[in-house]
This record gives sequence, structure tokens and C-alpha cells, in this order.
Amino acid sequence: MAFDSFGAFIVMEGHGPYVWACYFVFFLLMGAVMFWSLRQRRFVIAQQRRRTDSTPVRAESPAGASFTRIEPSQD
Amino acid sequence: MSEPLLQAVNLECERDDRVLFRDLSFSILPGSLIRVEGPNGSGKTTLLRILAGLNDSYSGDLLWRGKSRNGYREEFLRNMLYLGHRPGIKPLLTPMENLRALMDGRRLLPDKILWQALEGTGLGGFQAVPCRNLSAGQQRRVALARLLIADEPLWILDEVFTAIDIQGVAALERLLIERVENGGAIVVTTHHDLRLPSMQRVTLGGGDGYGY
Amino acid sequence: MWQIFHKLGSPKWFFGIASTLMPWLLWVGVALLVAGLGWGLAFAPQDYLQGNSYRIIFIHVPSAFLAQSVYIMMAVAGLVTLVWRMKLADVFVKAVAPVGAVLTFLALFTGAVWGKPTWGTWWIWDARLTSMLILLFLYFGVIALGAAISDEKSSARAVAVLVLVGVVNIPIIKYSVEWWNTLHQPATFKLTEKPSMPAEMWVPLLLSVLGLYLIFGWLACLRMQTEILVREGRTRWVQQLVQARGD
Amino acid sequence: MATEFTVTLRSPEVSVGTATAMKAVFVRDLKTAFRQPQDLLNPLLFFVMVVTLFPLGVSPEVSFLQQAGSGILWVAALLSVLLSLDHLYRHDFDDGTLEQLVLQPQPLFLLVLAKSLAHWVLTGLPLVLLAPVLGVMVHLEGNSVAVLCLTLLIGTPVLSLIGSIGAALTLGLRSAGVLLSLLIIPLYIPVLIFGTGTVMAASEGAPVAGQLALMGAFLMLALTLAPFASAAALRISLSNS
Repeated sequence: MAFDSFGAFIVMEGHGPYVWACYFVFFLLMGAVMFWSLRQRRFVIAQQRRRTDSTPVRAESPAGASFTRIEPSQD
Repeated sequence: MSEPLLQAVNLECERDDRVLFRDLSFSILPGSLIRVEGPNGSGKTTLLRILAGLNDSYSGDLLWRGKSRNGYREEFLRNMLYLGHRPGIKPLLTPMENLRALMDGRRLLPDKILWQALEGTGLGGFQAVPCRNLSAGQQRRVALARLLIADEPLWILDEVFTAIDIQGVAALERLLIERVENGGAIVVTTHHDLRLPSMQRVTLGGGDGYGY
Repeated sequence: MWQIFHKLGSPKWFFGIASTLMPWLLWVGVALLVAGLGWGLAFAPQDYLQGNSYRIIFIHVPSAFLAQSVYIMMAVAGLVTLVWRMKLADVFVKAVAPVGAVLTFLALFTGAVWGKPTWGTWWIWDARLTSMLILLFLYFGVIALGAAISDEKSSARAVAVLVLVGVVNIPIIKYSVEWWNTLHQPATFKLTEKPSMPAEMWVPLLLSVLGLYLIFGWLACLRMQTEILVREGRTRWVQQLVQARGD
Repeated sequence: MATEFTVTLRSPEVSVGTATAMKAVFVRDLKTAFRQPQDLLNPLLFFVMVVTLFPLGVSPEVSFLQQAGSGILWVAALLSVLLSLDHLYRHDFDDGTLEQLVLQPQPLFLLVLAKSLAHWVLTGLPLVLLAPVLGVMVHLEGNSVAVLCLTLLIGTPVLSLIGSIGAALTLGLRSAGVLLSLLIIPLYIPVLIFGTGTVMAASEGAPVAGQLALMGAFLMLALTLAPFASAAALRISLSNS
């Protein structure tokens, strides 16, 4: 141990705030990326499952265009 | 049988999770015209761009005179003429300058010939007017003037008849027929009802649309 | 040989391998990182010049080191995308670029915080920090271009070209930034340039570099799996796999 | 189909040589640009205006301007080149000329090189010619002005060549302009550093031949590598459209 006490370890002769801030941000960001990546995969799996459960309705042939005018009724 | 110029073997193209076509095989023979048909969005333009070498997101093979096209790219490009939706005409230049610029990369011809070609597409008298002052149909005619002087054996033409008037269409049809009779190979897409003798069809959008 | 290569490119094969590798990568990585950082924080001796603030080195150097090597890995993957059209290479680039950006940001942040007790200011236009900032810009460019092109194949190839252009530029950028630095502030105190580091310092540093590498490997596998699931959603094996998962 | 046709292929001799094709591309770009001279003036005006902002926005003091002058001019030149890059392929893309360019039988990277050179002649070269005037306005001394022009002369082609890669990559995308800047600015940094650094060294009376040679090396590197990347990027962008 390079420090005499736990208190000295935290303070680090006045450099504590800088060192601990760096370690905090490092773990925060790495943790966030890891957590986010895990959640994203779970989300994608759930999404894919929903997609396979409900097989999309497929149109047998493209709907023919009639170009009939549509008159919006006013009543 | 003549030797095919370009052969498509098991072409498949997928766009945005949608299969446009799959297992598409055909040969483009000299002295033949192929019309690519299909409803809007069926991939006609995409197929033509793939054949021309503009789009390479396909699987399958394209053979140029029996050999892989990608290995003979330069020879292929030298012998192929492509006209797309966008005619390749600069609005700021005159028809003459445009035609000159388009031909300068392929075949050096005297001004007189280019002038005649523009006359032949009905642009006589407009040769020196900036293209932005011309109508859409006239601008397309500038691009079509290339067909009067092109000696490439393979033509790939996307929607050639767009914005062309009735007389123009008839004349253009005659040009294509004559070209085919002289041994040229042509691939076209058009919604215009083309009646040519010996025309082959490639139909896209035959049911197998969405790939789910 | 060719077949092995082809197999390596198969997303399905990769998915399986990744699944078996991932727990190892994660836990060994975390263990190494914790050991390295703990050692560095509490047991490594003080630096005679910088005092305790130098302990930031144990996260600054691994982040900076990894940030650069991730870009180089991306460039290798980009080359594979362009030459062999291997799908998996692009999956790697897309999955890893944000992680690389985060690591670059961490290197910048820790460097800046380190600068405060060392130079008395939060930011100094030091050669190392400046090249890191430019590297961050390069990462942003890659991410932005990848997001802007909707077509998967075009996006893959465009990003590959950009990454390769970037990797050709990295040494030039580094060299010119160093030259510029000597021009403007001659003989400044360099953060991480030590004549000789005692073993009690470099061993924990090495441990944390290795640990972060393994954790990056885990992240890369995880994110690539996600990307594969999205892209290959229509294939049978993905559908079966999705059904089989209990969660 | 009984008729037998023998195809007469076009031999390489009939076709147009690469030099001729490059010249045609170059000439067409110049011709098109001179039909709309206003578009040529815009980057120049932008250049002058950005330079004007510094004395107004920071300080008109001679000592400040003398020190910062080369940097100001270089940054302004860089930004105006960046601004003009969006047009490099966009018009060609919209009117279909680009498709025809890609389908020409000559090597695409050489045609792209011709286009990049035309872009330099239309934007970079006027900037170099205008620089002495602005150099005097920011109180650069005689020798520094000459060195500044020399660095711009060597540096602006590099900007056009590298910029062409970005323009080709962002072709046909929404908000291509901003994205283009985002991709390209980091790649411009070495040229900027050496451009301004050389002028500063010259103003201090140090020899600059070595740095100019290094900038020349950048130019050579850009000339040999950038057209390949641009050509690849163009193919990709066209494939997507």
C-alpha cells in the first residue's frame, strides 16, 4: 500500500478529486456503453420475436391502380 | 446462333429488404432487342443499371462475351452505350457542346457529323441554343442524337421514349429496328407499346415480391 | 484456406463462436482491469514529479491506446469489406465505431483532468491531446456517414473508403500536430513520457491495457451480435434462435 | 432466329485516349463554370468576407494581424474551398453526366483527377491570386506574402483533391453539405498546420525550403492516392442511387 491510511488514499495529497473524477467517469461511461449494448440486444431479440410471431400479411399481387377520383362528402 | 454479347446468370437483387428479382438469367444476342417489362417499382431501372455496370449490389454473374464482365471492364465499357433517366445533358451548354462532351470520351467525330446528328433528331436550328432554354423533350433529343452516330454493339436504353412526341417515337422505333437488323443488340425499358419483330421480353415483378 | 476464410465471414458461425467466447472475455477482462486499476491506485509508488495525479495514467493510457487501435482495426475491416465484400467486416465497423468514439472521449477527458494538477489548466494544446481530439472527429465522421446512407451495402463500402482514407491520414496528422506543437510551445512537460518506468508502475498499466482490450472484445462481440440479429432477421437461423431464447 | 451476326467490337485504337478524355472533362467543367460566372465569384467573396471578420471581430491592431494573418487567410481559404466542394459532383449527378463519366472506357480515377484539377483552377487558383491583396490588408510583410502565396499554391490543390473524396462519398445524401464538412475538416488539418507554420517560420526569418518540400510531398501523396478513393466513392454513391 502506497498510502498510510484510507483517508490518505482518498485525498491523495490533494490530487484525489482529479484522480477519482477520472475513474468515476471512466467506469460510468464504460458501464453505460456495456449496459446500453446489452439492452439493445435484448430489445432487438424481443422485436424479432414479435416479428416472427405475427407473420406479415403478404399481398399476392400488387394492388391494381384504378386512379378513380375520391369525392369527400360534405355532410 | 450468334455468340451472346452479354449474359446474365442467376441475377439476384435485393433492395431495402425486398427482393426485386432472383434467378434471372438471359442472354443478349447481337441482332436482338430485349424489352424489360414490369410495373412501377419492379426494378426495371435497377436491372438496366446493373447490366450497364453502374450498380453492383447484385449477386450472380454477368458475362461479357462468355467471360466475367468485371475482368473486362474497359472492353465492355468501350462497346456499350447507356442512356438513363437522366440524359447527361448540361443545361448551361448548347446541344452541340453537350454532344461533343459526351462523344469526346468515346469517339472523336468532326463537328459536321455531330451537327447532322442533332439535325436528325429534329434539333436543326437549335444547335447553338443553351439547353436550359429547350423543352424536356428537346433535351432528351440531344441525348438521343448519340444513337445516330454510336457504333457500340450494345445499347442499354432506359425509358427512351419519355417526353418524345408521336412522330419522334415512330422515327425512334424505326431507328431501333434498323439497328437490330444490322446486328446491334438493344435492351430497353419502356411503357410505350413497342411492336418490333424479333423482340424478347424479360418480365419483372412476377409475384415473388416481398421476401419475408 | 479459402473455405476457412469464407466460414469466418458467415454471420451464423460468428454468432455461435461469439456466444462461447463472450463470458471469458468479459470476466477475465474485468478481473484484469480491476486488478490493474486497484494495484495502480493503491499500491503503485508515487511519481516523484507529478505526485499522485499520475495515477490517471492507468485509465488514460489504456483508453488512448485502445482508441487508436480500434480505428486501425476498423481500417483493416474496411479493407476486407472493399476487397472481399465480407459482410462481417462491415458489421464490425458499424458495431465498434461508437465504442471507439467513447474510448477516445475518455482519453481526452482523463487527459484534460490530468492536465489541471500538472499544468494548472484544464486544457492545453498538447500534441497528444490534440491528435486525440482529431481522432474523435474522425470517429464522428465515420458514425455520421454510416448513419446517413440507408442502403446497407453502399453504407458499408462508403464507410470503408472513409476509414481507409482516415487511416492513411492518421500518421500525417500525428506528425504535423507534433511539429506544430514544437513550433508553438517548445519543451513542455509531456504527460506520459517517462524515461524509464519502474515495474511497479508498468505492470499494473499492462494489466489494465489487457483488461480493457478483453472488455472491448466482449463489447465488440455483443454489439456485432445485435447488428447481425437486425440484419439477418429474415433468415431461418435467426428466427429459430430468437424463439429459443427464454428471456 | 436464323440470322447469324458477327459482332465487330470497337478496338482500343478506335476509342479515345485517356489524355484526350481527361482534357474533354476538364474543358467541359471550365466551360460550364464560365457560363455562370457568379458561381465562381461566390467562394472568392466568401474568402474576402471571412478575412474581414477577424479585424472587426477580434482586433485591428497591426501586431495581432501580423501574427494571426497567415492563419486567418489559410482558414478562410480552407472554408471557401469546403463551401465550393458540394457543387463538384452534385450538378453532374443531377443531370446524369456523372453516370456517363463513370461509364467512359478510360480509367475513372484519371477522369476524376481531371475534374479535381478543374475544381482547383476554378476555386483554389483564384484564391491564390487574391491572397496577396488580403495579405497586405492583414499587414503581412513582403517576404511572408510571397511564402503565403506559395503555400496556398501548393496547398489548395491538396484541398481540392481530398475534398473530392468527401464530395463523392456524400453524393446524393440529405444534408450532404454539413456532413461533407464533418468528414473533410479533420483531413485538412495537416495542410493547414504546415501552411500557416511555414508562413510563420518565414516571418521569423527561418528557412522554409524544407517545409515547402514537405507540403510538396503532401501534394504528391494527394495526387496519387486521392483520385483512387474518389473514384471508388463515386462508384459506391452511384450504385446507391
